[in-house]
Amino acid sequence: MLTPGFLYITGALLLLLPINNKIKYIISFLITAGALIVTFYLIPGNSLQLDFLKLTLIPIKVDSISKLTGLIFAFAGLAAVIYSINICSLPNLRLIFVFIGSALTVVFSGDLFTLYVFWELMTISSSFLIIMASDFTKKTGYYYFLMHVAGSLSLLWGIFLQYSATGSLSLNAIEAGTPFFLIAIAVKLAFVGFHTWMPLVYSKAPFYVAVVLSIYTTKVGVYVMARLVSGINILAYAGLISALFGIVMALRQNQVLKLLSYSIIIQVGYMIIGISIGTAAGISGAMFHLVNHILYKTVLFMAVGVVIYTTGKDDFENLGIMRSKLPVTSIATLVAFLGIAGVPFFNGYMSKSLIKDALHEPLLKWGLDLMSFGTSLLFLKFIYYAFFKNSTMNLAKKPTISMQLGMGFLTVMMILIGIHPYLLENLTNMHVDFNYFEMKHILSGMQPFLWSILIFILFKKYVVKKYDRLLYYDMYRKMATLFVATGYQLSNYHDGKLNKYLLWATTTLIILLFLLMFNSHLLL
Amino acid sequence: MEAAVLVIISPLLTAFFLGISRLYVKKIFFPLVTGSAIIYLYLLILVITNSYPAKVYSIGDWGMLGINLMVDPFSSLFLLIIAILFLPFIIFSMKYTKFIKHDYFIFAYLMIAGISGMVLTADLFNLYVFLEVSSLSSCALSLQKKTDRGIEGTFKYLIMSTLGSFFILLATILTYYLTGTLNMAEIPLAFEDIPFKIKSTIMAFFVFGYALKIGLIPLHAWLPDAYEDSPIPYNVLSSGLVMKSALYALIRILYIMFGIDFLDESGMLTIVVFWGVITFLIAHCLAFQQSNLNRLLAYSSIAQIAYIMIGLFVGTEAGLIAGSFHILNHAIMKGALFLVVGIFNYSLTAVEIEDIKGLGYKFPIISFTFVVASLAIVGLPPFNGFMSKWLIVEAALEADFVYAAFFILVGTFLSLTYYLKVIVTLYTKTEEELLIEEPGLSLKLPTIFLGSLCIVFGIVPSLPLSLMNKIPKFLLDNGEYIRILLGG
Amino acid sequence: MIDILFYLLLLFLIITAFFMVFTKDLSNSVITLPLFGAILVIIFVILQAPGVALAAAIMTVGLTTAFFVITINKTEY
Amino acid sequence: MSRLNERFKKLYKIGLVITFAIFLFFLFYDIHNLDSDGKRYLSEHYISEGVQETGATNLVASVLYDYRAFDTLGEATVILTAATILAFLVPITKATMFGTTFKSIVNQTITLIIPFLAVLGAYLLLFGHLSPGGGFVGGVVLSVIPILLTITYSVDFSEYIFKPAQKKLVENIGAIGFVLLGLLGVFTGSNFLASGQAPFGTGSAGEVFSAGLIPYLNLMIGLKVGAGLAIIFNSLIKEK
Amino acid sequence: MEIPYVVVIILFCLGMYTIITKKNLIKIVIGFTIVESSLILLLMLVGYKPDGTAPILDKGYEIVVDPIPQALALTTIVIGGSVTAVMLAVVIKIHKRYRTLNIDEIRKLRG
Repeated sequence: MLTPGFLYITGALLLLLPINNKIKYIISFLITAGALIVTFYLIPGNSLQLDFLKLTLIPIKVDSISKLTGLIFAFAGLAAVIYSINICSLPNLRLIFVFIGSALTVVFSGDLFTLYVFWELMTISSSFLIIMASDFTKKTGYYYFLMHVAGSLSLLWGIFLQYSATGSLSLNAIEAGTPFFLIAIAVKLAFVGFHTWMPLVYSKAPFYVAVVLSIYTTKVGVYVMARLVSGINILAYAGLISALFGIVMALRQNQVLKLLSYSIIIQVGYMIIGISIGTAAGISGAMFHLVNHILYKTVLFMAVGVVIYTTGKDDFENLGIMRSKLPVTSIATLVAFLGIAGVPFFNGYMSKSLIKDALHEPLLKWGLDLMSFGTSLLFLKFIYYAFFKNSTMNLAKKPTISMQLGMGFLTVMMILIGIHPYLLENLTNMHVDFNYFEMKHILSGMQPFLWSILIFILFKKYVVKKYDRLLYYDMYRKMATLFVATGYQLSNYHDGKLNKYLLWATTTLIILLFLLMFNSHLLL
Repeated sequence: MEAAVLVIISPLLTAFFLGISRLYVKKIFFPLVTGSAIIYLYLLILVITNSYPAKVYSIGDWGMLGINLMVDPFSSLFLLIIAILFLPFIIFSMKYTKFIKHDYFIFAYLMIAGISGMVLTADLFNLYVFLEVSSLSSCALSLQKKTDRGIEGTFKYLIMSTLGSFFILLATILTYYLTGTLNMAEIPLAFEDIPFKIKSTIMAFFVFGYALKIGLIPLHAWLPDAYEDSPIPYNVLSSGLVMKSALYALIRILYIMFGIDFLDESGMLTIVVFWGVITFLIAHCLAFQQSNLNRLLAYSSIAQIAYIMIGLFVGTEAGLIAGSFHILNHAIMKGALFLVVGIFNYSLTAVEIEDIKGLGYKFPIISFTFVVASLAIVGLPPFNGFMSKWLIVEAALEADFVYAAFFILVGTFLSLTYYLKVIVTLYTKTEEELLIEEPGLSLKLPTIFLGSLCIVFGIVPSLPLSLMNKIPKFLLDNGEYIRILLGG
Repeated sequence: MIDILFYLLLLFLIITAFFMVFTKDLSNSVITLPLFGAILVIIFVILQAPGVALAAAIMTVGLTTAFFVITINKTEY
Repeated sequence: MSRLNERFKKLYKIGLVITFAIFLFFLFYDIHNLDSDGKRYLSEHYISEGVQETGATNLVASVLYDYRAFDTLGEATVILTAATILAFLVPITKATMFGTTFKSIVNQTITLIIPFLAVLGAYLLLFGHLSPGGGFVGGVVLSVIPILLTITYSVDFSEYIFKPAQKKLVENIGAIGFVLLGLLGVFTGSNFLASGQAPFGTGSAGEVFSAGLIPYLNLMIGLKVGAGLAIIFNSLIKEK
Repeated sequence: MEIPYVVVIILFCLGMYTIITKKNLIKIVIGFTIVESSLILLLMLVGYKPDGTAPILDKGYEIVVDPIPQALALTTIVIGGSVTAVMLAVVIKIHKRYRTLNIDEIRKLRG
C-alpha cells in the first residue's frame, strides 16, 4: 500500500540525485500533489502488518480522525512546499520533505514503535532544518533538538512502561506511564512550562522554516494526544491555563513571529480542552479546530513571511507594507484574521462553537470566551499595524509568484470551509449533530469579537505599545548550568596524576571485594 | 576446522614477514599487507559461516590435555567485528600514517593476532598470554606518534593494563590451584564443590583485572589519556576491539566458568548493572567538558561500554542478545566517528572541536557520515544504535532493572548534548581560510563504508541478529559449552 | 636443615624486598634487585624447579637488573 | 593543613593495602583448608604418560613445547613485540653507555668467556628436552654474548659483530620457523603444533634426537629469544 | 597455613603499595617486578609437593612436582621481563621529554 508519508521520504531520496531546478520543481509538485491524492483515496479501516524482530508493526492504519489529519497535513504540505520552493536551498528542501513525510507517517501509524521512530525522525529533521538554515540559529537549533529529544525520550519511556505492562504496542488505550506520555506530548505542543523552545525557534528561524514547523510540530502533538490520552478531564483546566498564559505573553511581544507563536499556544489550548472532554463531539471539534488552525495560522505565518521577505525585518512597524504594496497578502491576512477571531461565516467559528457546545462546565465555557476574546484582541493589534497605521516602507524585493500561490490555496480553502462548514464532515464521515447557523451560536460567537473591538478602541495605548521588559524565565537553562558545573568539577578531579588514578583503582578493588565477599545483594 | 587456527596464525606470520621485509625487501610491503588482509578476511568469513554448531579445534591434537580453540557464536561475533573493521583500518592507515609504516603494521597485525587468540581460545592461561600480546602491541600502537602526550598516555596505559594483568594472572593461578586444570570446560565442573567465598574472591580479581582494561569508572582514567595523541586509525581498533576483547574475556570467564546461577547468587549481576549506570552517567558528564575530539570520543566509548555491560549482565537471553548487538554496533559507529576525525586530522591537523568549524560545508559527505554515526551512537532512530539500545532497555525492564532502563534514556539525552555540540560546530560557517590537503578516496571509502553500515543495520537489524540469536544458548547455560568442548 | 634454610631465605627475601622499596637512594634499591632475585632463585631450586630457576637467574637477576641500571644511567644526569 | 592531608592520604593507602592483605590472607587460609591436592589429574597424567607421549624426559619442556606449545608461541610473540617496540623507540643517533673503559684483563676474560657461553647456550638449547633449560634459557644465555660485548667494548663493536638487521632477521626467522614447524603438523594430517601426536615418531626417550619436534622448536625459540633480548638490551643502551 | 604463602601475600601487597604510593617512576617499575616475582613464587608453591623431585624423568621417581606451573612460570617470567623492558624504555623516553621522574609532574594530559 502506498502511503503519503513514504511518498514524501521517497521524494527526499529522489532529491539526493544531481538534478537541475526544473526537475526539482517537477518532483516536488508530483510528490506533494500525489501525496494529497493518495491521502484522499485512503479508505478508513485499512491497515498493513509487518513483522520486525519480535514485534508486530502496523506502519499504516487509517480511520476517520487520522484521515482528516492526514488530509490537512498533505494539503498544507502542498501549499508550504509551493510557498517555499523558490526560497530554500536543496538540502533544506530534502529535510522539509523528510519532516513532512515523517509527520504524515506518525499520523497514519498504527503502533507505538512506528509512532516513536517517526516522531523522533521529525525531531531530527526539523532540528537539522533549523541548524542548517542560517548562522544565527545554531544555538536555537541546539536548544530545540535537546528539548524535543527529551520529550521523545519521555515518550519512549512511556512506551516501554506500556509495553512491559501490557505486552502489546497497539495504539489504543494507555494503561501505564501516562505522565510520561503527557510530558512528551506537552513538549511537542508547547504546553506552558514546556513552551520555551517555541518563540525562540519561530522568531529566529527563517520564515519558511517557521511556516513548515508551525504546520506540523504542535499539531502532531495534538493528534497523538487525541489518540493516546483523550478524555482526562482535568487536562481541560490545564489547557485553559496554558491558553491564558499564552494570551498574556503574546500581548507583551514586540516581534510579530513571537506573537504568532504564542498565539499557537492559545489555539492549542482549545484543542486540549476539546480532547480532554473526551466525548465524540469534543474530539471531533478539536480535530476540526486543528484543521482550521493549520489553515489560518499557516496563512498568517506565510503573510508575515512575505513581509519579512520583502522588507527584511519582522517588527510590527513593517506590517504596514501589506496594505499599500501587497494586495494578495492583505486579503489572505484579513480572511485569516476573521477566521482566527472566530467571526461567524469564517472557518475558526465552526470549530470553536463545536468545542464550546460540547462543554458542560460553566467555568470552562467562560474561559473559552475569554480565550476567544484574547485571541481577537491580539490580532486586532496585528491588524492595526497592518492596515491602520501609516507606514512609509518600500518594497526591497518583490514576493515570488509561488509564495502567493501557496498562500492563495489555503485562503480559498479557508473561505470554502467558512461558508460551507459541513465540508469537513462530509469529507471524512465524522458526523456531528450541530447546526452552525443557529442564531444562538452565531450570537455567542460574535460576542467576544465585539467586546474585543470595544476594549481595543478604549485601551489602545496599552495594547499597542512597545514593551521594554519582556518576561523571560527558563529553568531548563538553570538545569543545564547544573549539569555543566557537575561535569566541570568531575573533570577537575582528572588532574593527570597517575598516583591518584591508581588509588582510585585500588579503592575500587577493595569495595568490590567487600561487596562480593559479604554477598551484598541487598545493599544495592 | 583448520581455518580457526589459521585465523590466529596468519596475522602472526604476516607480522613476522613484515619484520623481515622492513630490513631487506621493502618492495613487497604493500602487496604483503593488503594481500594478507584480504586472505585474512576470507579466513574470517570461512570461520564465521561455519561457527554454528560450535566447533572445537585441538592444538597439537591433545584433546583435553592441551589447548583447545573453540568457535561458537559469541566468538564469531568478535571475528565479525574484526572482519568489518580490519580491512577499512588497513586501507585507511596506508594513506594516513606519515611515520614509519612497517612498525605500525607489524603491531597492528600482532594486535589482531592477540585479539583473535583471546577470542578463540578455550584455555585460561592461553587467554592471559594472548591478552598480554594484544595489550602490549596496543600500547605500542598508541606510542606511534612519539609525541610528549602520546608517550605519557602510553605510560599510563601500560601501568594500568599491567596492573590489571597481574590480577588476572593471580586469579588464573588460584584457579589452577583449586581445580588442577586450565581448560574452561573442566573448571566449572571442578568449581562446583568450591566454597562460595573463595569463588567470589577469585571472581572479584577477574572482574577487577578486566574492568581495568575495559575502563569502567573509576578505573577509566588512563583511557582518554591513551587515546588523545595516538594515531587515529588505531583508536578505531582500540575502542572497537581492544576494549571489547577484554569484555569478551570477562563474559567468557564469568558466564562459562562461574555460571549464571553463581553470578546471580553472589550479586555480581546487580553490582555490574549498578556500576554500569554510574559509569555512563559520569562519563557523559565528563565527555561534555572535553574540547579535544579524541578525548570526547574516548569518554563516549566508556559510556557505551557501560551500556554493553548493562545489556550483558542483566542475565537474561534478551540482554545477552542486546549487549552483543551493541558491541557490534558500537564498533561500527565509533569506527566511523574516529575515521571522520582522522580525515579531519589528516587534512588540516584538526584535534580540537574548534578546529573543525565550518568543515560541514567543505566535506559534505564525510560530515554527513559523522552526523549519521553520532546520531546512531546517541541512539536515535532509524540508525543501528537505536535498535540495540531499544533491545537493552527492553531486556533491563524484563529483568526488573527498572532504574537501569530509565537511566539509559537519561544517558541518551546527555550524550546528545555533546555530540550535538560537535555537529553544530561542524556546520557553523567560518571566514577563516583553511589549509586543506584533499583526502583521497582511500581515506573516504572506509569511512563511508562504516557510516553506511550504521544505516543498514538500523533498518535491517535482523541481518546481524540472526547470528546473535544463538549466543545465549552458549553463555546462559554453560552446560552446552562444556559438553561441546569436552565432547570435541 | 633444608627447612630452616628455606625459612631463612624467605625472611631474607622479605627483608630485601622491604629494603628495595623503602630505601631512599634509587641506586641502592636497584642494586638490591639482583640480590632479591638470587634469593628467589635459590628458593626455586629448593622448590624443585631447576628450569625456572635457570630462567629466573638470567632474566630477573641478570637482564632485568641490567635494564634498570641502564635506565638509571640514562635518567640520572 | 596540606601536610595533614598528605599524612592522611598515606595512612589511607596503607590501610587499603593492609585490608587487601587481610583479604588475601583469608582467601589463602580458606584454600589451604580445602585440601585440593586430589584434583591434579592433568599433571598426574603428564607425569605418568608424558615421557611416552612426547618422548621428552624434561616434563617442563614437554608441557611447554608440546602440550601447551601454543602458549609458547604467544609468549614468543610478546618478546618479539617488546623487541620491536624497543627498536622502534631508539633514535637513529648512536650513544654509548658507560664512560669508564675497563682494564685489559676484563677484555681478555670476556673473550675467554664467550666461547663457553656459546657452548652452554647451545647445550641448553639442544638438550632442553632432556635436562633443565630449553629454548628460553638457552636463548637468554646466547643473548648474553652480544650483551657482554656491548658492556665491555661498546655498542658500536657489538653491532659490528652482530648487525641489528641480522638480529632482527634471526628473530623473525625463529618466529616464522616456530609457526612453520607447527604447520608441519597440519601438512602431515594432524593438527597445528602437533609433535607427540604427529607421525614423526617420538624416538626413544633420553636420546638427543628424540621427542619429535621439541628440539627443533627449542632451537627456534632459542634463536628468537636470544636475538630479541639482545635487541632489547642494545636498544635500551642506545636510547638517549 | 604455610608460611611461604604468607610471604607471597606480603610481597604482593608490598608491590601494590609501591605502585600506588611511590612517586618515582623507576620505583613503580620495581613494584611491578616485586608483584611479578611474588606471582612466580606462588606458581612454584602451587606446583610443589613435599619430598617431590624435579620433573625430569630420566630415572623412575615416585613423587614428582607438578610440571605445569613451572611451564607457566617460564612463560610468566619472559612476559614480565618483556613488559618491564618496555616500561623502562618508556620511562627513559618520559625522562627525556619531561626532564623528571616524579610522577606528579608528568601531567600534560588532564581533564
